[in-house]
Amino acid sequence: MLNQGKVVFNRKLNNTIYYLRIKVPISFKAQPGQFINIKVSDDYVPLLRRPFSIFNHERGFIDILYKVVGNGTKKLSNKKREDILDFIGPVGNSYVDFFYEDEFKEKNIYLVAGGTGFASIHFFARWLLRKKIKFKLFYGAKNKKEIFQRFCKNFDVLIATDDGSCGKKGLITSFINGDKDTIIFCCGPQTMLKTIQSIKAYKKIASFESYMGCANGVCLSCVIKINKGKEFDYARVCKEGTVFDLDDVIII
Amino acid sequence: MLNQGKVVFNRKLNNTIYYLRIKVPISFKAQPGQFINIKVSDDYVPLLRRPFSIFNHERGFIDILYKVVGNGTKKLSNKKREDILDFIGPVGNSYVDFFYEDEFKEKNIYLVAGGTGFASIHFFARWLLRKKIKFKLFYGAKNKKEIFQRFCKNFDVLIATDDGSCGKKGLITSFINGDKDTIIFCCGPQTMLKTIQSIKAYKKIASFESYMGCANGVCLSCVIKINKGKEFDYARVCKEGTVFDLDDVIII
Amino acid sequence: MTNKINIQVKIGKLILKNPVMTASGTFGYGLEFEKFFDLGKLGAIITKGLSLNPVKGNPPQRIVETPAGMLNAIGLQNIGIKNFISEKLPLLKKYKTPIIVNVYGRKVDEYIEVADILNDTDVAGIELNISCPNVKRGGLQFAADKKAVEKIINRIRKKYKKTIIVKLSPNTGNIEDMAIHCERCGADAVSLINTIVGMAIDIKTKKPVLANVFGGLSGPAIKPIALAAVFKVSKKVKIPVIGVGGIMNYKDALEFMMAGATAVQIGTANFIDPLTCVKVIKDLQYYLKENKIYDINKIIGAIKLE
Amino acid sequence: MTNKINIQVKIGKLILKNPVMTASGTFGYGLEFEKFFDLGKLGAIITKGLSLNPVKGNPPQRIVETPAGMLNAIGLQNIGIKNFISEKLPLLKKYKTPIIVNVYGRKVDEYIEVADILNDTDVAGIELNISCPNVKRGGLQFAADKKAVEKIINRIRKKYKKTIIVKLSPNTGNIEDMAIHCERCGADAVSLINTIVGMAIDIKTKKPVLANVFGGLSGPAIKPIALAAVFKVSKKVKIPVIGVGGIMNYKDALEFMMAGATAVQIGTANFIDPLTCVKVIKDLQYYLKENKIYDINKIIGAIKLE
Ligand SMILES: Cc1cc2nc3c(=O)[nH]c(=O)nc-3n(C[C@H](O)[C@H](O)[C@H](O)COP(=O)(O)OP(=O)(O)OC[C@H]3O[C@@H](n4cnc5c(N)ncnc54)[C@H](O)[C@@H]3O)c2cc1C
Ligand SMILES: Cc1cc2nc3c(=O)[nH]c(=O)nc-3n(C[C@H](O)[C@H](O)[C@H](O)COP(=O)(O)OP(=O)(O)OC[C@H]3O[C@@H](n4cnc5c(N)ncnc54)[C@H](O)[C@@H]3O)c2cc1C
Ligand SMILES: Cc1cc2nc3c(=O)[nH]c(=O)nc-3n(C[C@H](O)[C@H](O)[C@H](O)COP(=O)(O)O)c2cc1C
Ligand SMILES: Cc1cc2nc3c(=O)[nH]c(=O)nc-3n(C[C@H](O)[C@H](O)[C@H](O)COP(=O)(O)O)c2cc1C
Ligand code: FES
Ligand code: FES
Repeated sequence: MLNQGKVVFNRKLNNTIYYLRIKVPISFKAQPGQFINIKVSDDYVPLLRRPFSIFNHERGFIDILYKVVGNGTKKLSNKKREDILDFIGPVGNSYVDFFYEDEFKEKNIYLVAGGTGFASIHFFARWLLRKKIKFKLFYGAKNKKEIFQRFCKNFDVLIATDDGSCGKKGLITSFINGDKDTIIFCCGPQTMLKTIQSIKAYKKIASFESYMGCANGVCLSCVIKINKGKEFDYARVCKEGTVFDLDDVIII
Repeated sequence: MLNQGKVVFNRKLNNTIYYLRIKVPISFKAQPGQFINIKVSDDYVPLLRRPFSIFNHERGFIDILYKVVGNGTKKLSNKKREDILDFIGPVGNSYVDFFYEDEFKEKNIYLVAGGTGFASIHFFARWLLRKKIKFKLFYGAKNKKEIFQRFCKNFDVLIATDDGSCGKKGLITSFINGDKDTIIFCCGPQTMLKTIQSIKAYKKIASFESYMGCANGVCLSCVIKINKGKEFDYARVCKEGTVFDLDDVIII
Repeated sequence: MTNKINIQVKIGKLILKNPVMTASGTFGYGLEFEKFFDLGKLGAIITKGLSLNPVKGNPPQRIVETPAGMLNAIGLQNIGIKNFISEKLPLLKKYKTPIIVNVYGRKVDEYIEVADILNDTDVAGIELNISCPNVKRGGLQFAADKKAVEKIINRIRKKYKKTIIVKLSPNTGNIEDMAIHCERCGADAVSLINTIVGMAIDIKTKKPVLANVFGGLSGPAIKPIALAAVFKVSKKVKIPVIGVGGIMNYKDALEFMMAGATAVQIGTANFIDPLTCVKVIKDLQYYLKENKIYDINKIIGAIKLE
Repeated sequence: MTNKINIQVKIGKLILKNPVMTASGTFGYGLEFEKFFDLGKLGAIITKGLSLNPVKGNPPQRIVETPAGMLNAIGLQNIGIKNFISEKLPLLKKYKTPIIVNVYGRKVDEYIEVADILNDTDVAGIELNISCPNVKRGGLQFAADKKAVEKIINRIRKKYKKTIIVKLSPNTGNIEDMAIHCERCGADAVSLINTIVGMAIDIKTKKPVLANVFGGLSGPAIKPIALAAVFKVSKKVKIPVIGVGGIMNYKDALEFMMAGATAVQIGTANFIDPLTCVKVIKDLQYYLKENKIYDINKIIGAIKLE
């Protein structure tokens, strides 16, 4: 769980998005939807670790795809080849926990990724590919720069951008037509997930993000609201999630 | 006063001591004994700037010689060629303010440097050399590793180390014989300066260090005690100093 | 060599094998850390604050990072004392580490009821949280209410045989006075400090970052404040003081012990490095050995003035 | 465009050309910053704390850095009010910036005497420091003593025609109560917060790092605490609140103004970047322009709850 790995590369893909590979022991195992919690600094600023979905994982390495949005991600972007990264993980459950091969056989499997939500969906897409399970990927972002087609080569993908600079123009969710045989796996901004809640489908499975203190289930900071009849419960994104049945979640 | 300069090099001289050169505008002027106050981090840790004596200065560059003792100096040691350093300076008065060429003509001029106190003494030694004024340099440190003979080539120097691994064995002060014609300029640990207070001399001039908040005369943190008959006054090392008449200072 | 070094300390009747405890709310109910290290190594485990009935807590956003610190407004979400006893306590028993239950009540009676329930268990002690800054409704700031505190401690003391620790905050009133008051009322120890009331605003939305508006500041940022409080209180009371606030490593722990703390609690640091507690224990032993101090009790209050 | 944006604010009778002041003790007597920028750009200059007679202050070590903050125990070293008036004030006059004198007294009478002396000068106001944590001898914690505060404000108010600001601290008592009290007694504004009592120990020597043992914590570390105090006090008083504590840039300043501050003071940041004040003024203007807010007064208390 407590791990250290050497940076293999930390490539800048566009203005703000980086692609980082970490060498890990061969014994390291992770599932799509899981994340790692990285110590980005040896100082007290930033103080807390930063969580990132696993973008890709094969024997001996894990990749993450991240956007520089603040000080923590800026610090991460300064890491160089051979630097040692201290991280906790893999953390959380997996899309795979919600995947029932027999039950899903005759259904249309849709993967929906918004922005950096592409990271965990990408890992899951590779998992499906390896299992030779057919799926369609819906991939949306602000503009062409934030779409990483190079990672979609082997996928049946539909792309949409807010400004139409790549693929269709508009919100990716507006290009999804669901029905009772559709199964959606999604990850992206809360607004996207909220929209998907109203798309018709057999099942909708979503990976959530939230502000995290420990990523270890103890601080109770990362909670989201889960439907419980007239009541609601708080569930920890880092422990009960990050992957939930989307219909169970109350998105505010 | 507020300056920026590019790092030309930041060489590791031994386990803990670095030699840093900063490119500065040709208009930049500084005197031996002055220091600069460097912003070592863009973060809030470390929060305050860190002061360093000017070790050498010629048209277009300044050098410092520093020891890594804590987080701030560690941060500084990570600076690379081409990095931009933000610093305030030159700050403080100078040995030169206490140097009266005519008055000192027939006297023996001794320069005494202890540890990293060598930095400002070195700059002053070069100044004297350029003025063709004769002097003798007493240079003490813990051991051979902390003595930088390469910078003493043109000086008449006596070296002493605590363990005798370079030069004489013992405290450098024990090799100084003062008399009424001796003028001492010194910089080093307070214990060294205190010992020098009891050496006989015509004049003793010392540069002091203290814990600094602003290096701009406003926070009043860097004060040392100055004799004032039966009373004493506090003087700011960053403003009235760093160079004082050693006999005026009350070292505790 | 290490064997000859004593790192046991005493908090009331309670003997701790070392002075390092986990701070309430930062270590869950302990079990989440089983995967990181042997919980038997800890001086004591202090649970998340427990109330009589389960509490849902505040809506998110519940935490935000600040310079060298963090604000939290969890709102004391917890599973309730009975669930703790039935679900968690049995799993904790196998470790030879005293379990101390941090208790939070909305009313005086709730503290007493929870203490009554704990009387029949083998938890080693209770820590009364009278200083949580994060509860809005019914969130009495007991920390400033001497009469309420007296009632709580007196009535619990009557029945409760084990160690009673009262957790204090620097938010309201005079923390020294309150500590003296707790000692008089029969507390076995005081722990300080709880988090300090703070706040952050998102300038883009103009909204408070935390749904609860206010949160409690913890982490290295508050260490100097906590240390001053521990030093001051230690001089005023005879019962042990437990130091907490911004401890990240053994050096911080030493500062607190030199200032007068008999034991320390480690909070926020558990989020950043889950091994902090065990590292501090190991490093304290190493420090003692290096400095030829054969009993950690010699460090307590060892600060030299003048 | 910029011309159309109003950044004037009012503190009592005093009109400030912008809401950015220098915090006492971090800007000397102003003149040291002449080499960095035109002092005429500042909303106001608040001097180092001045007392009736010169004060030597505490022995060194007087400061120490802490995580994202610093402790200081200068002990109010100052040249005395008379020397200030004869030596410094004349040199400050040429700037069109109001000079506010921060006043510290060991006794109630000292505050009044200093105020009397200032009555005959053209300083724009006085800021009464009743909350300095760094004075040992005679260091009355006026901040907790409502009667003393009443005396000071009442007696000064009688004679003194210009703006009276009272500087409060979160160290003792309830800062909201004290702010309400100051308002009632006739203060034109309150400024908060002063530094928070803290301490550091050198574990090698076992001695307190500061010769004075305690110091006042300032810098980014305390920002969340200061912000919460400003927000709470702003809701309780009608007089302007001046926000201070850990402001490093215009974003921090905006948080304080949204929380309810009419103006801000910048302290520790002056040590790190002497241009902080002018940068904040410029950036605030830029922010207003970008967001099409044509009057900075619209930001004051603009926090959105719920
Ligand atoms: C389970 C999980 C998986 C994630 N996976 C990825 C990923 O694969 N790629 C990626 O680029 N990002 C991912 N994120 C988001 C990433 O963790 C944040 O962007 C990062 O922590 C911001 O750190 P910072 O210091 O740069 O920003 P800060 O300065 O801390 O904050 C800057 C902005 O980011 C927001 N922010 C801070 N923390 C989070 C957070 N945990 N979630 C969302 N927004 C946040 C803040 O509210 C603020 O507006 C993930 C988050 C979670 C919880
Ligand atoms: C005018 C002046 C000139 C200086 N010139 C040089 C120089 O040429 N070369 C050099 O190596 N060092 C010099 N120093 C000392 C240097 O500034 C400190 O070593 C440095 O600030 C320590 O920063 P840090 O963050 O690494 O250590 P910190 O973690 O801040 O402290 C580590 C240790 O260093 C001590 N320390 C911190 N600040 C100072 C200080 N200002 N003076 C002395 N000790 C301090 C602390 O008390 C502590 O024990 C000078 C100091 C002054 C005041
Ligand atoms: C997320 C979080 C939750 C907390 N919950 C509790 C609690 O339930 N009861 C309590 O007494 N203190 C609680 N605290 C306070 C801590 O126990 C501790 O007093 C404080 O965080 C200061 O220590 P630190 O700086 O080491 O974190 C909590 C702190 C944090 C950060
Ligand atoms: C070195 C130093 C000296 C100070 N001296 C005074 C003073 O004389 N009078 C006063 O009212 N406040 C004094 N203060 C407090 C500041 O004015 C301010 O309230 C506090 O530092 C918080 O603001 P900051 O975090 O921006 O520094 C001093 C602060 C520092 C750091
Ligand atoms: S991040 Fe701490 S419980 Fe999820
Ligand atoms: S360092 Fe601030 S006055 Fe010298």
